[in-house]
Amino acid sequence: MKLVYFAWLRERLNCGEETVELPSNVANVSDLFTWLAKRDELFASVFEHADIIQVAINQKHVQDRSTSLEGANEIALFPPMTGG
Amino acid sequence: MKLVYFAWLRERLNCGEETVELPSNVANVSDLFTWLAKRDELFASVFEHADIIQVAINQKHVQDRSTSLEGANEIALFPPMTGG
Amino acid sequence: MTIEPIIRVQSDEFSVDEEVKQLTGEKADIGAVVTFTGICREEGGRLSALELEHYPGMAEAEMTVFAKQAIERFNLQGLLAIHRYGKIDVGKQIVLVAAASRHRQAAFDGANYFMDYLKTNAPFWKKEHAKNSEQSNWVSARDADDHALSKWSKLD
Amino acid sequence: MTIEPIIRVQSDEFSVDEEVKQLTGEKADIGAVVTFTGICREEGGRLSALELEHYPGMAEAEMTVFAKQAIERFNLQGLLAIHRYGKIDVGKQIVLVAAASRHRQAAFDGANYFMDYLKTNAPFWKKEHAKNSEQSNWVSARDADDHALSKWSKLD
Repeated sequence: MKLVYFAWLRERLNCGEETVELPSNVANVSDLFTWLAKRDELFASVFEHADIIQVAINQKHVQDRSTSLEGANEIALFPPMTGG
Repeated sequence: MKLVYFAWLRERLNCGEETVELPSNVANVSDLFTWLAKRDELFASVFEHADIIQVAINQKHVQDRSTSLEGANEIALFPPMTGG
Repeated sequence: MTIEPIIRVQSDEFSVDEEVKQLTGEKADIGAVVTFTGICREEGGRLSALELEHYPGMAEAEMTVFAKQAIERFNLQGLLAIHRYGKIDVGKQIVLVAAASRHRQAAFDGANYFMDYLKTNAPFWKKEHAKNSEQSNWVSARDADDHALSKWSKLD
Repeated sequence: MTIEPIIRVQSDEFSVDEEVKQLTGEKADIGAVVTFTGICREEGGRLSALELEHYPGMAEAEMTVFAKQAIERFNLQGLLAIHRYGKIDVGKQIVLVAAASRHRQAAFDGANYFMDYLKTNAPFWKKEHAKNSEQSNWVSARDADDHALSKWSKLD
């Protein structure tokens, strides 16, 4: 599973992308946030802002935190978009 | 007094501008229309459409037909505008 | 500082890039530029060209007065309008309106408002030239255009 | 005939004239082209540049999906959008949206709608670089932009 990070998440985590092996009990987006927040202090400090962090699975926006990760190859995590 | 005509008025009257001596009883825009309509058959046929013909006095739009012609040097007569 | 509009009535074609450069100049607090370009349509193959007649002097003066109002109303950083006259072939530009502002909505509104004005209140008249014939006829004013302008007064 | 949008994400600058030429091509039934250009503001002398980050692949794909919706919704004859990434100095162009249609209101609405979308839903992020210092910070999303997009759903 590829995780990609953008903007201040990328900078704070000092990581643009990484490959992770998710435990079998990480089934949906909400589980992923819980798992990430527990990885270490740095991840904990970033994912305490989970409520404003947005998610795309296979390059498609996902609003619902109960969305399953089944079939996900690439999950992106980023702050609210500020383009245009 | 200079009278100027635009668009189909200019073409129908075959006249872009002319200088006229208005009789003293032509005091406002409405009087002018009446006077023009009586000049000859051609003018009569054009000014029977008086209700859609628009007027500018000294290059300023005039909506009110009771507007006085005092101080008018140039009066323009034209159909509704279709620019843009 | 009062911002002066740039208004021109000309027979020549124009470049949007060049005009926008004129409009924005060295101003470093413009965040948005909206341009409207009106183009001669073939109307399903019916037309070869439009011919634009205008009232010289009055056209420029009226456009300038209205442009100043638009700058004030929408707090624009700049407003430019060019209206062409003479014969304009299908596919060629007729009119350009460009509005500059800090944030995007003002530029959209300023350009839209000025176009609604031009359609109904600037002394220009359009004549259509038919394709494959000598026929030509004056375009009538559209009620839709008067209606378009009246929508802005609801917001006053 | 389905009209395909033209979408690009690039670091290079662009010419509005060239892009509009691309958009209108040889189509002879376009009567209106509206362009929106977003420019890097100095914010009262506070900024030297913006830096734009994007999600490659997703940015283009999402913009294309939304552009197709806009074409359908406003019955556009064409829609083009270019979004730049990388460092963009004060006064330089960030984004271009150009909409073409038969009549003017559709082109205004199409460009406006697509801009509201870009501000809130396209995967781009802006970082401000301060003038006369090494400081930089990520721009927060504006509630005003979310609100701007929601106005369109009222019209559905």
